[in-house]
Amino acid sequence: MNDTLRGLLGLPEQASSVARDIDMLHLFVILTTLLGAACVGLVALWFAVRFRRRPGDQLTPRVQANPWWEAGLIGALTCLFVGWWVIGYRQYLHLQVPPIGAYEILVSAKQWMWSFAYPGGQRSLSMLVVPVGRPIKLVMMSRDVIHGFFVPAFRIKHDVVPGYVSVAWFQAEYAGTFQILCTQYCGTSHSTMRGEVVALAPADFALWLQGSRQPTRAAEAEEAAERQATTPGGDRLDISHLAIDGDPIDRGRRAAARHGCLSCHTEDGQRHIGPTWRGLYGSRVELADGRSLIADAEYLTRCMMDPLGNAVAGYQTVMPSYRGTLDPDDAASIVEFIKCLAMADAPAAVANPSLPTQPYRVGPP
Amino acid sequence: MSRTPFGEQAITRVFLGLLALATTSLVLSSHDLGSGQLPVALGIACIKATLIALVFIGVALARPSHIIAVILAAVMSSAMIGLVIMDVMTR
Amino acid sequence: MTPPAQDSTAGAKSYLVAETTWSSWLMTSDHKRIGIMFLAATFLAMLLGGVVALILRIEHLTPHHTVVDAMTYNRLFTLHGVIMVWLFMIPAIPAGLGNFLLPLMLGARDVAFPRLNLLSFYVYLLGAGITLSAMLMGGTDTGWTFYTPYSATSPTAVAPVVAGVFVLGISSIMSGINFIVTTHALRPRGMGWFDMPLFVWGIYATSIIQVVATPVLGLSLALVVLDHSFSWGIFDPARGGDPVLFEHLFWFYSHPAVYIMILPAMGVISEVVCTFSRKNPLSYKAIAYSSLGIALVGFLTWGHHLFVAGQSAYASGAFGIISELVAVFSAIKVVTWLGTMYRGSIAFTTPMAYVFIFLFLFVFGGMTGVAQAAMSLDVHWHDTYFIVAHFHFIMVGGTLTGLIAGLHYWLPKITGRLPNERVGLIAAALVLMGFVITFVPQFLLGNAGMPRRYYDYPVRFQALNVISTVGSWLLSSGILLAFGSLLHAAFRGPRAGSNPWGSRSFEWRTASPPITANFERPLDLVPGAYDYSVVNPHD
Amino acid sequence: MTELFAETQDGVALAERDSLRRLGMMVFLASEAMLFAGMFTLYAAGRIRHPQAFADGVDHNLRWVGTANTYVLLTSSWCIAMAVVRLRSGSRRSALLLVSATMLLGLLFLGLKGYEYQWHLAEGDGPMAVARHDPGIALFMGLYWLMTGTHALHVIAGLIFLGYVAWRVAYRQANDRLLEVAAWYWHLVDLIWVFIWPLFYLLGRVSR
Repeated sequence: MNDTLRGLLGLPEQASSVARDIDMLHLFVILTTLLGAACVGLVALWFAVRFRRRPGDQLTPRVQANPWWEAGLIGALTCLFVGWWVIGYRQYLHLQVPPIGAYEILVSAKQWMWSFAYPGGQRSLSMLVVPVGRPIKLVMMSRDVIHGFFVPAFRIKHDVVPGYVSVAWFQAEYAGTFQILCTQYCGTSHSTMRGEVVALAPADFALWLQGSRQPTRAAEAEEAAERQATTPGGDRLDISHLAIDGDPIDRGRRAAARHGCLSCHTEDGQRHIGPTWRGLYGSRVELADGRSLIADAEYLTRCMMDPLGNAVAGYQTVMPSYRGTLDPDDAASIVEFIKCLAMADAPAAVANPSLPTQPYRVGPP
Repeated sequence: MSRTPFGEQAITRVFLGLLALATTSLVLSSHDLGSGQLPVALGIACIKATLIALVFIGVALARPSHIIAVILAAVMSSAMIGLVIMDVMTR
Repeated sequence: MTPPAQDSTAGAKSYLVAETTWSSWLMTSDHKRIGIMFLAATFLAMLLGGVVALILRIEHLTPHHTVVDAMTYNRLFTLHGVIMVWLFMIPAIPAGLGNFLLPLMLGARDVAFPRLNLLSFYVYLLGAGITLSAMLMGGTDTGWTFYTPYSATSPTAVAPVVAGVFVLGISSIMSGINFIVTTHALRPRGMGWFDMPLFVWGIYATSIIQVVATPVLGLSLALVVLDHSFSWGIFDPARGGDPVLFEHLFWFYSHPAVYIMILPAMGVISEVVCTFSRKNPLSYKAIAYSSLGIALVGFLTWGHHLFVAGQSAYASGAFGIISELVAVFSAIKVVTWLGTMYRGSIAFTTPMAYVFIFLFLFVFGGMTGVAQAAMSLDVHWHDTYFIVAHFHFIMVGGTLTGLIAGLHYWLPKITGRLPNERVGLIAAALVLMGFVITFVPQFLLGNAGMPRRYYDYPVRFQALNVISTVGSWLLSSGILLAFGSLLHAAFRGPRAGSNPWGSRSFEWRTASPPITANFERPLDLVPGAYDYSVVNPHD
Repeated sequence: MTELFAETQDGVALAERDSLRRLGMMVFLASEAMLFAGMFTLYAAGRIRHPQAFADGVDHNLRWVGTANTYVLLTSSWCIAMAVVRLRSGSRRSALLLVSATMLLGLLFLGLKGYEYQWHLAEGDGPMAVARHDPGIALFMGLYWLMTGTHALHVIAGLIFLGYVAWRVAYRQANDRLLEVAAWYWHLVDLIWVFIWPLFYLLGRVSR
C-alpha cells in the first residue's frame, strides 16, 4: 500500500528514519486534497446538469445558507487543517532538533560545491560519507550566498545562510548512495551543485575513516575536485576520492593563531581573557544568559559567529564576532583543533557521559 | 468629520503635553534605568505618536470608515515588528 | 456638479465613440478607457511572459543544454517571474477590469480621483519600460524573489530591474488608494456595504493589501539596490546584516501579493456564478467577509516561506498555524459558490465553463498550499517543482481562468459585442487539458525531488519534463485561441443588447457599451444586485 | 500636485465630497506609515543582534541636533494645526502667517539636519562609506542614513506641499479642506520623527 502510493506520487526511496512518517502524512494530505477537489468538481458538474437552464426559466427561488451549516463547515475545515498542522509541526520539530550525541559533521557550501569535515579531521568534497543507523548532525555554513542542502531520499532540507550556523540532522536506515541537491538559487551553476551521501555499514565506515588518514596531496585533489564539480553537464558527480589536509591539530592551530584566537584562549587549561580550550569540547558550560549546554561543534561555531549571544558566564564579553571574516573551513579546523585538545586528556567523557567520545577517535571502534 | 473639530485650546494643550513628554524623555535618557531604558523611551514615543495621531491628525474625531486604513496599518506594522522580533530573539 | 438626471446626456454616444482622437485616449480621465489601456498593456505583458515560459519549457526537453545556455536560462526565468507577477497578474484584474467596472457597479460617474488614475497608468508604463529595458541590457538572474546576498553580488543588471519593480509598486499603491476611496465615498445614497456587487468586495480587499503591503516591498527592493550598488550591507552578514530579514520583508509583501492576484479573480467568479445560475449567492456575507478575512489574515502568514531558511521553530509554528487558518476562508467561498448553483438555472456558457475549471483547479491547487503548512511536508517540498506547480495552479488555474472568464462575461459591457460561444468552449477545453498536462507532472517532479530554477536536471526527471513541455504547447494554444476569439469578437462580434446575460448586477443597468458619464439616470437599486426571485423591471 | 486629487464631479456621490480628499490622505498616510514600519523592523532586529554597536552609534551621533530638531518639529506641528483652525474660523491672514512659520521651522529642521550630515561627512562617515565600518556599526550607520534620509525627503515633500497649499490659500481663496490634508501629512512627518529621535539620539550605551 505504502509502496504503491509512493510510486504513484513519484516519491523517492525512504532512506532515513523520518521518511516513512513524513510520507504517511503526505499520503493522507494528498488523498484528502484529491478527494476534496474531485468532490467539488463532481458536485459542480452534477448541479450543472441537474439545474440546467430550461426554456422559460426566469426566476429562481431565494436560497440562503443555514448559519448552523456554515458554522459546522467552518469548524470541520478548521479541525481538518489544524489536524494537518499538529502532525506536521511535531514532525517538523523532530527534524529541527538533532538528538544529543549525534555524530557531527561540518558542512561548508560555496558556489558551487559542498565540502565536509569529519570529527577526526578527515575531509571530503561533494561526497558525504556517513555510518548507517546513527544520527548525523550537519553543522552547515556558507562562504558566499544562500544555498539549500537537500537530500530527497531523506526528506530533509535546510538553507545554508552565510554568516549563520545552520543545523540539520538525519539518520540513514540502510547503506546506499543518495543524491544531494542545492535548492536555493545560487548562481549560474546552481543546478550542477550536487553531491552524494554515501551511507556505509558502521564497520565499513570505520575502515573508510582509517583509509582516509593516509596522507595525500590534498591541495591537488581539492583543485581537481573543484574543476569537476563546476563542470556543467555531469549528471552524477564522480568524486570518489578524499582530500586530506595533514594534521588537523596543526591546521587548526595555524588558523587560530592567524585569527588571534590564541591571544585570549589557552591550550593548557590556564584561565585567560576567554575560557581555555583544553577540555572545553564536550564539557557542560554555563552561559551568561542562564542557559546551560554542552559545548559541541555547533555551539563552538555559534560562539565564533555570535560571541555575545553565547558568552560563557564569568567572562567579559570582549570577543568580536567573526561572522563574515572567518571562512567556514577555518572555523571547521579551529573546531577540530579544540576537539583534539579535549581528547588529549578526555575530560569530556567524564563531564558528559551521554556524549560519546568514541567516534572522534580515529580507527575502528 | 462628524463632530466639532479640535479648537485652539485643545491643540495648544496637547502641544504643551508633547513638549513635556519630550523633555521627560530627554531627562530620563541621562539617567541609567538599566533594562528599562528602551521600553520607557519607546513608551513615551508611543504616547506622543498617539497624541499626534488622535488630536493633530484628528483620528479621534474621524468617522470609523475613514480610519480603517490607519488602524490596519497600526495593526499590521505591529504584527510585522512583533513577529520579526519573535523570530530574531528565538532563532 | 449637475446631477446627471438633469444633464443633457440623454442620447449621448457610448464612451468608445464619443471622441476618437489619439489624445482623447491617451489623456483621458475616463476610468473605462484607462481600464481598457491597462487591459491592453497587461495583455502584451502576458504574451511576452508566455513566450519566455515556452522557451523555458523547451529548454527542459532534454536534461542538459537544449536551446539556451545556463546564464540565459537563469535570466529568462527571472524575466518570466517579474513580468508575470508585476506586469501582468497584479495589475490585470484590479487595474484593468476593476477600473472599468468599479464605478459602474457603484453607479458612480468615475473613480474618486480620475487624474490620479491616469497617472497610475503612466507610472505603470514607466515601470514596465524600466524593467523591460533593463532586461534588454542583459537582465538579471536572481529570480523574481531577489534573495540577498545573491542579488547584492550578482554581476547582472539587478539595480535597474529592481528600480522598475519599485516604480510599478507606486502605480499599484495609487490604484489601491483610488479604489478604496471610490468604494467608501462614491456609493449612491441607499447602497449599503452589503448591497454592493461581490466583485467590489474583491477589489476592495485587494486594494487594502496593495496600499498596506506594497511600501514594504519598495523598502526591501531599495535596500537591495543600496547593498548592490553601495555595499551598504543591510542584509549582508559580513556587515552585520541579516539575509533572513530580507526574506521577512520581501514576503511580508509578496505573500499578500498572491491574494492581490487571486481575490479579484474570486470576485469575477462570484459575479459569473450568480449571473449564469440566475441565483442569489448562497451567502452574500460569507463571500464578502471571507474576502476581508483572506486580506487581513493573509498578512500574517508570510513566514511560511521561511520554514527551512533558519527561522526559529517558534516563529515557524506560529506562521504555520495561521497559514492553515487562512485557507478556511477560501474553502468557505468555494462551498458558497457551489451552493449558489443549487436550485439555480444554470446556462453552460464559456464564462461558466471557466468557473468549473477554476473550481477544480483552485481547490486542488489551494489545498496543496494548505498541505505545505503541514510543516514537515514543506521541508521536502520547499523550493522544488511542487511549489512551482502549486502556485501555477493558483495563478494560472485561478487568476488567469478568472480573467478569461471575466473578459468573456463583460465583453458585451466593454465593447457591446458578444463573444463566440463555440470557439470559447473549445478554447476552455484546451486550456483545461493543457493546464493539467503541464502542471500535474510538475507536482510529481517536486515529489521526486527536482528543485526549481534548475537549468540542468538529473536524467531520471526527463520523462515528466517532456510531458510538461508538451502540455505547455496545448495550454498556450488554448490561451491564444481564447484571446484571439475575444479580440475578434470585440471588433466583429454580433451586437449585444444592454444586458445580454439577463444579469441583475448594477453595471448592466446602463447601455452596453456605457456612455461616457456611465448612467443617464441615477442608478436604480431595486431589485438588488442578486435578487433573482422577483421580476426585473429593467428588462 | 493636488490637481491629481480633484474629485469626481458626480451628482450621485455622497453629499460630503470633502471626504474624498480626507479619506484619500488617510489611506496614503497608512501606506507611508508601513514604509517606515519596515525600517523600524530592520532597526529592531539590528539592535537585538548588535546592542553594543547600536548603543555606540547612538552615542556617536550629535544628540543636541536631534533634540533641537524634535522641538522644532513639534512646534511646527502646533503651528500648522493652529493654521487649520484659524483658516476654518475665517482668519486667512493669521493662517498664512502660521503656515509660513511652519515652513520656516521645516527649513530650520533641514538646516540642522544638513549641519549634522556635514559633520558626519567630515568625520568620514558618509553614506558612501558605510561599508568601511565594523559590522554592527555599519548596520547602524546604514539604517541611520536610510531612516533619517527618507525622513528628510518626506520633510522636503511636506514643505513643497505646504508651499503649494499656502499659494492656493493666498491667491485662489482655497478653503481649509486642502490645508487640512496638507497639515495631516506634516503631522505624519512629525510622528515618525518622534520615534527616530530616541532610537538614534537618546538610547546610548551609558548615562551621561
